[in-house]
Amino acid sequence: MEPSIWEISRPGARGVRPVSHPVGKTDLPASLCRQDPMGLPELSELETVRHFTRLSQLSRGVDTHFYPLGSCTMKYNPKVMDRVPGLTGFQDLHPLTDEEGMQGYLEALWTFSELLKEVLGMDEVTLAPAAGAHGELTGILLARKYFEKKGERSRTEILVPDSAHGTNPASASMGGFTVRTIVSKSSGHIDLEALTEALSERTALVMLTAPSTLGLFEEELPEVVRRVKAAGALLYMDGANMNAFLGVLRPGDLGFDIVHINTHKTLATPHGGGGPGSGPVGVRSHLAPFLPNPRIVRSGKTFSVSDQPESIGRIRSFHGSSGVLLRALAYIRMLGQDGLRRVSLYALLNANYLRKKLEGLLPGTGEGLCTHEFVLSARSLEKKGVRAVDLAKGILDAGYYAPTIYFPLIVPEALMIEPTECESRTTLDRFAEDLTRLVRLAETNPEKLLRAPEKTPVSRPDEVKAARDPVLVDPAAEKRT
Amino acid sequence: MEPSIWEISRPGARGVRPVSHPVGKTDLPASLCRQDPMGLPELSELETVRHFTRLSQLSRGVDTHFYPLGSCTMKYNPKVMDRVPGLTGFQDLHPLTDEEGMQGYLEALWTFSELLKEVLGMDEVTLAPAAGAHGELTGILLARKYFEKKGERSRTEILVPDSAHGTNPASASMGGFTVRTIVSKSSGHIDLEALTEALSERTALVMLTAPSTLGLFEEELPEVVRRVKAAGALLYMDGANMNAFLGVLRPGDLGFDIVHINTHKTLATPHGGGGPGSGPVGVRSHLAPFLPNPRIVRSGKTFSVSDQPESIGRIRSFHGSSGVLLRALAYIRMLGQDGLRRVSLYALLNANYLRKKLEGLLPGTGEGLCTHEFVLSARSLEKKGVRAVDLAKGILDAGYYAPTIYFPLIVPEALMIEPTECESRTTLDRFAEDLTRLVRLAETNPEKLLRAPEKTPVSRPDEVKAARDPVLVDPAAEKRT
Amino acid sequence: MADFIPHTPRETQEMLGFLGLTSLEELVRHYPTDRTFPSLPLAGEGMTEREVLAELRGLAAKNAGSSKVVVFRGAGAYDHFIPEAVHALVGRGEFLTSYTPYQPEASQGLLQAIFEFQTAISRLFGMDLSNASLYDGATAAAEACLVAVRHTGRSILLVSEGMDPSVIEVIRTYTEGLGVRLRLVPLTEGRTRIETLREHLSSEVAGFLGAIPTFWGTVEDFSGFREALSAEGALFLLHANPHALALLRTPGEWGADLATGEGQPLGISLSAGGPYLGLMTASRTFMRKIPGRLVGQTVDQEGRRAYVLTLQAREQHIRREKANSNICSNETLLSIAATIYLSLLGPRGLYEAAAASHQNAMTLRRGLGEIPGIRLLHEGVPHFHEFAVDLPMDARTFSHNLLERGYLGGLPLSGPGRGENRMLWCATEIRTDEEIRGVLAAAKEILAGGNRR
Amino acid sequence: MADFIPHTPRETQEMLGFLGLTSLEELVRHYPTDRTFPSLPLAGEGMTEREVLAELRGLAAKNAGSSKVVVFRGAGAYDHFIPEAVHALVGRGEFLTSYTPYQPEASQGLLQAIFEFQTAISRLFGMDLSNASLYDGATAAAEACLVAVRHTGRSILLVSEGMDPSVIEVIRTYTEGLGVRLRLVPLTEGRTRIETLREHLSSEVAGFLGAIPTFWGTVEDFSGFREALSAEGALFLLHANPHALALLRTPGEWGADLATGEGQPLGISLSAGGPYLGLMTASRTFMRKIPGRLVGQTVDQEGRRAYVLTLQAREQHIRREKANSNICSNETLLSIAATIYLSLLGPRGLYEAAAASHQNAMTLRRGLGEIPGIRLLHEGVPHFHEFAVDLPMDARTFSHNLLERGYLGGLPLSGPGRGENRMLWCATEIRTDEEIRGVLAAAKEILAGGNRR
Repeated sequence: MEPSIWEISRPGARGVRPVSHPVGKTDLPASLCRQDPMGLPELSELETVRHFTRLSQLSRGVDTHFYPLGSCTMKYNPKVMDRVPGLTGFQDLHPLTDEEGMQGYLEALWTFSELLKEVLGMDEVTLAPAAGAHGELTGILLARKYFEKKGERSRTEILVPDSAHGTNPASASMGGFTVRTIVSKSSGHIDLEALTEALSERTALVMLTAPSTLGLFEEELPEVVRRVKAAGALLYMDGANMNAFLGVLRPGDLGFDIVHINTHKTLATPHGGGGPGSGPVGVRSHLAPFLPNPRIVRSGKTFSVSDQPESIGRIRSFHGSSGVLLRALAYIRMLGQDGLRRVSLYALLNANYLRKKLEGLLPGTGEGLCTHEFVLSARSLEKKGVRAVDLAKGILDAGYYAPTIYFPLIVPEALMIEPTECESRTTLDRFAEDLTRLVRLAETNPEKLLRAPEKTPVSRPDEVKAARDPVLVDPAAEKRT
Repeated sequence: MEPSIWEISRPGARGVRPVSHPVGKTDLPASLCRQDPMGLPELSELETVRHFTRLSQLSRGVDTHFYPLGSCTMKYNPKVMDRVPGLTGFQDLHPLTDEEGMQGYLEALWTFSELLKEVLGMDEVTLAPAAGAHGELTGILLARKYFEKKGERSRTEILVPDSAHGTNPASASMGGFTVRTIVSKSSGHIDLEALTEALSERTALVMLTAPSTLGLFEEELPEVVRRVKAAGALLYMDGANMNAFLGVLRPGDLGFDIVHINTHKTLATPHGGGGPGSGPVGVRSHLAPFLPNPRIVRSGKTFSVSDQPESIGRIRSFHGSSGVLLRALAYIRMLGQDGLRRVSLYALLNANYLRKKLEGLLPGTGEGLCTHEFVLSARSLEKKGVRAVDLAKGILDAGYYAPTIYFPLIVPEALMIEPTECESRTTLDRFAEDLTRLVRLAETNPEKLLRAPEKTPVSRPDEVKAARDPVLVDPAAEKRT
Repeated sequence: MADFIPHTPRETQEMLGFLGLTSLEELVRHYPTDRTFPSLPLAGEGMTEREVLAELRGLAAKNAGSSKVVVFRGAGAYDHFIPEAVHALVGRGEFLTSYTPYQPEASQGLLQAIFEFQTAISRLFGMDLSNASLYDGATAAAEACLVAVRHTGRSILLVSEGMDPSVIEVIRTYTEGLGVRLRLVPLTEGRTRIETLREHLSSEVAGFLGAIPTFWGTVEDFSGFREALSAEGALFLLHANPHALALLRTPGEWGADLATGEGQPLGISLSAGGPYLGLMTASRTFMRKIPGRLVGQTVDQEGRRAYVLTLQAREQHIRREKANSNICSNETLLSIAATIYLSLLGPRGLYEAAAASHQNAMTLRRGLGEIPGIRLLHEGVPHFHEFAVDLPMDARTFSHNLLERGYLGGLPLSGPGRGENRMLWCATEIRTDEEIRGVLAAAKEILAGGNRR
Repeated sequence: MADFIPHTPRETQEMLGFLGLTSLEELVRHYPTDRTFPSLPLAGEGMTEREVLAELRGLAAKNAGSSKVVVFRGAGAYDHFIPEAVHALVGRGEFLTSYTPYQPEASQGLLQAIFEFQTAISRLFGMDLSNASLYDGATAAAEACLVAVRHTGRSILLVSEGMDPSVIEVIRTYTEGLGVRLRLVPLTEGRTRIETLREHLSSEVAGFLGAIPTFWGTVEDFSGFREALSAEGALFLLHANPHALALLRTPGEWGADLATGEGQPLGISLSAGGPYLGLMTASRTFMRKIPGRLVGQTVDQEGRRAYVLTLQAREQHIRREKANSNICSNETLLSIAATIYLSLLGPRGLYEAAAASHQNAMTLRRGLGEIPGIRLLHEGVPHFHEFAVDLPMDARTFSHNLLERGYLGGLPLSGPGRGENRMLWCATEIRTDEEIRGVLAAAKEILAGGNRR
């Protein structure tokens, strides 16, 4: 293992110098000045570079391993996209530059939202949200504002299927709504009866993930839409699974009022170990006046930034995560209409191919074709004492990242597998062979799986200890106070 | 192990497309066209990225490990320097651009040679040589031309000490000279008597490495210089070891006529797994007319490129390896005069410190202080069946790159250790402990060392098989013809 | 001309055949719509990577970035020096293309880097702990306010008028639907008087949020705030510029319960406003109440040190509507960038950068104060690296004229209580004496001259 | 303000103390000179990285690089498309900061990458094997000539007049001291007649070196050359543009003994002329005679596949003055770049790039041929992507006028046999129809107009 950076730290050592001249004491009064030591590590530039280079090598990414993490769409992040945010004029642009000094940037973002409007079939788009969940919160605040303006303040409930991402109910709750959970049918599809029963004049919003987290597109979606609208509620689409329909269908055409997408999933921007993401939101025109401030507006050939009076307000300090959004713009431009369609069609091809390859191995959900991902249940292995997590650890040893496990919650011992369009058949074939071997191993030599992973830098960490006696700050840094 | 790229190749697969439009057949006559398949691998961009990312992880560099490879000066390559060759206006500049379109580039290179002249104490500098050995060849051709012009064509011999880098005699030979080897004294210093005896009216050049490859500065250098000059010969300094005197002394002040340096050693440009390097050559004024073409010349504020009539001619297609040279310029600029001096002083401090830490462990060469590197002999371990190579493999397992072994040739079972100024005392202390432990291991459990390395992706490759039945081309590629 | 799909035509056919299909389109036949394959305003086949880079390079070149103009503007985004090693290291594919480390064994490096981020930030803020990042400073402040509301069960939030207005706006957006009432606590001469705070306090107050430094660059004296708030059972929240904390008394030293900040000054590019980095630190009391990821140190089966995501019971994927927040993706890559930045600069480097920023700003302030017609605000109050002035002309016009001369001057402010002529200036450590002299000369020229368009 | 030295003052003192010294300067007291610590024309403390980047950015901005001007110039350096993934991958620290893989166990990735380079290049050239790179195309050609001289023990080298003149110059520099006589074999209408070759052949001839394509862009027909040379015991050497080999008959197909080339077109930036990449391939006969590193595949102690530097008995560090060459550092990083480039493009991409280059060049050539006063050379002879014309005015002046209009036009040629008005044009796959129309319009305007300064 790599020592912590405080363990490498040598008091008095220096790395990069930020200024070329000696800096003396300031004239600030001592009572307002820091007295505690800063507690930062002290290293040479080489020591820092070596440390973080080694840390990077201790992590798997799409660039090193097949990464079938369901629901996260771990597709290839084209290297050319990494160049975009670093371009001079983007990277070094102050967000509060006078409008005349940021016309190129505003044009780029405006162009991207115009494209997204078309791709989503929506009337307006905001690029402000910093992640998918942030987009959800934005959508929910839009719904609140909409009903407020409409004088329907009694709409205080949001309906969320039990198969939804945890962010959906959490966002609804943050938006001040009461969450009602709709239990899914055993097929994983939405229970139309349960939905109808739950819908009322208190319903503000119904949040659907389409296709669902089970890798299924609601067959009865048109009917769902009809009933939600009939109840006077708005319909929200969690577009996290947009890789299943990019260029193929448009949420707006299906009747959704609000949709968010995740550029770090569908539009190939890097996941960065857990962010930065970005979660643009598209809305139909009745919700457009409420979009977050500031808005980018075009007038002739000039672009400007302005606040709209009916807006829900700011949801972050500045316009948006341009370092992410510009990458996504580049992606759409490179793909073109045909390329966008191919993304989804091949994502579906890969998922269905892999699913069929694994047929009979572990029970899955749904009949017929799946979308861009699918869910298997490892429950049958429990009799051998093997759980989904054990299978996941075996998959690590086989030379992959692991699928998502224990999600969706409605499938016991779930393994959620999403190969994305970027993986070759060779990789899928090999993965299917390895997973088959591991399931057999669970039956013949479960002990081996319970010991897995054995080929990683560490074996299974003691998570109970971590939660019971949390160490959230490096003890080596504490010592240096 | 990572499969070969031909093993991953899938016929018909495509990565990046170079043009956006379909490209048809050309109108070139079939008799002039390629008939053989190209035999290149066929992969997606992701497959290529994953393959080479993994290959990179299977290699150690300064960025990941202490790399005490003697004679190679594996110092830290500051990340800022990597930005320089990629700057727009340098990276995309055609080498045959009209002079008016490359003034900034010419100014940068001219500035760098002016600085190098001062640092070397020489009258002129050429930046053309692509590596140290190329610089040597250049220097030797300069000497040839010099004596030709002087009418001393009978000077056909070059004297080279037996402690020299192999490139010295090889370069002399490539330049059409006869090489005479000067045997060193047992102390490793040059044998003044042997030198004097070898000097004659046939001697064109005496090539010295200063400090020598044993990490020693010739005590009698002034006398060596006097005798070489008295014999009418020129004196060449192999500046590979310039990290021992950067900013501290100047070869020109010592009386050398020609000197080459290695920017990838002394001036911190990356070694790149074996290049690109660069080997600028400095000369005194009597040799200046013969420097390689083209030359960069300043006239007022304008820079131009021109050929000189007495030049030895071109030694490469274009001016020089600007991608390397501009990095080195940045390095000198960042260090300043004091920083340059510190480089050598700390390189010496580190080498002497580590040498003293290891005192008594294995016999070394020389008395008193060493320069920036030192040589140990593992001969004493032979009785246990352990050789220098075995110790080197043990060092790999201990988490380092290995020192240079079996060089210089005059030290049996040599281990040549060069820590550079960039490593911390902590690293040196740990390395000394590990080496001490390994030498003890050689005495107590030599078998363990003979099995080393055990922690690397492969164990010792069968080098005899490799040389006896050479496989220089991937058999998987042959199959695809 | 790129889709990053690896399949050969033959593989596609064979895979379709394996599925009993003959075309890719059949894969979406079951989609519940007949409006598939909409026509989009995009070329059928897209651009090559070269073409798209050329287009974006063209757009980028139209902007007045800091390589083109000298930046004297801050107001939440700061033009600091960023070592090249930061970019080189965070750009490594393993960091860039991984996701939230759900499988700790395959993500130890990432987890350790986040753990080091938590450590560095908590130490810098002088607080017990830090989470693994939020979206940006403003959302971090808003989330901290939500913690205070939840923790106290109270509904009034006091926010200093010295808080960046965009942060206040975000807090308002985040809290409006929750029945939270926001009350601004006014400044007197750029600082909050403790008497003013006391006047606003009541048993309904969840907490008070102050700024280090204020939007106006002034440095407040929070002596007695902790005690006054505790006496009423309210939380003490501070929102700090992490760069400033190299110089200024920390949230921990002031006795804050929670402290947030915008991490952009710590090695993150200006990037027109994002992605930035939300910092949240807390005293140990709030360990299980704060939102966002937390990485903890533990041991593996062999007793070796190991890192994991921990205390996940707070999070949305476990607690759903009862979670502390909805946050999932955060800003991990930027948190690694900040950690690398802090490691490269170290305590001395960060001090030098902060102190030089302060000194440059004070030099600029003195210079502006000497220009006839310009009036300095908050005289006699200590500032960090920003300060406000009143101009004798419209601030936007003044800014426009500066931009034409190659300077992104102070931020023109307008709106209630600000007038039309107010301007908020900033100088960081990378501004040179020559640049300061330059912008002062330009300012004089504009005020003297005829080009006030 | 940077020296990349990690020592703290205390560590320095302790280390000096351990050595029994009191100052760093004592470490060089034994140096054989009293002229230590010379004064240099440099500031004592240097620049920060920000300052040095700013200085170099300023110099870079003064140049007319291909992002500023449209390049129609080749003559040994070609403006091809380079996928960004090439830069991203070769820039990884493990590749960048390693050295020649003397310890194979710790350098398997590097060794495998070089082995794959050898494979790709030998296949592209249609030859049995390739070495692991030389400095550039010209030095590679010179080294091949030395192999021929050593192998045959003869002293006359025939070099086609169609060879790039800078390559001829380098061969001359390399061989002059060795008593080798260089004879140029003239072209007839842009091609070497086999009769002309025969006239130059004798039993003293070590070999003939031809070009694919010639400096003039013409594609030669080498039918019968192999036989004619073999009959005299001379070697057949070819120097090829590797990009052209996607279209053109290969050295292997022509029966060459050794073939060299400049690897720059394979994903290496123009970079004002270097570092570039010397390619050398050979038939198996010459395996132990060629210079440079060779990586071989073998097995480790457990029988796993492994790679090593092999056949080192040819090299300077073993054979010293009897080595095949003095080469030590070569161009490994660039050879990896070329391998990545070839992997990313694959056979179809490389074909498309080469064919589109050819087609663009022919479009340009037709267009120039239609401009009154411009005369095309080598009519009726096949060209790759370069061609020569005679202008009705001084070529340098013409070029200057094009540059002012944003075009780096053809290379002005002068010197014996070339006149002052000759120009060598090139177009690569990245030139668009619009750019070609643009340069043609500019050319017409210049020839028509008054600005012939």
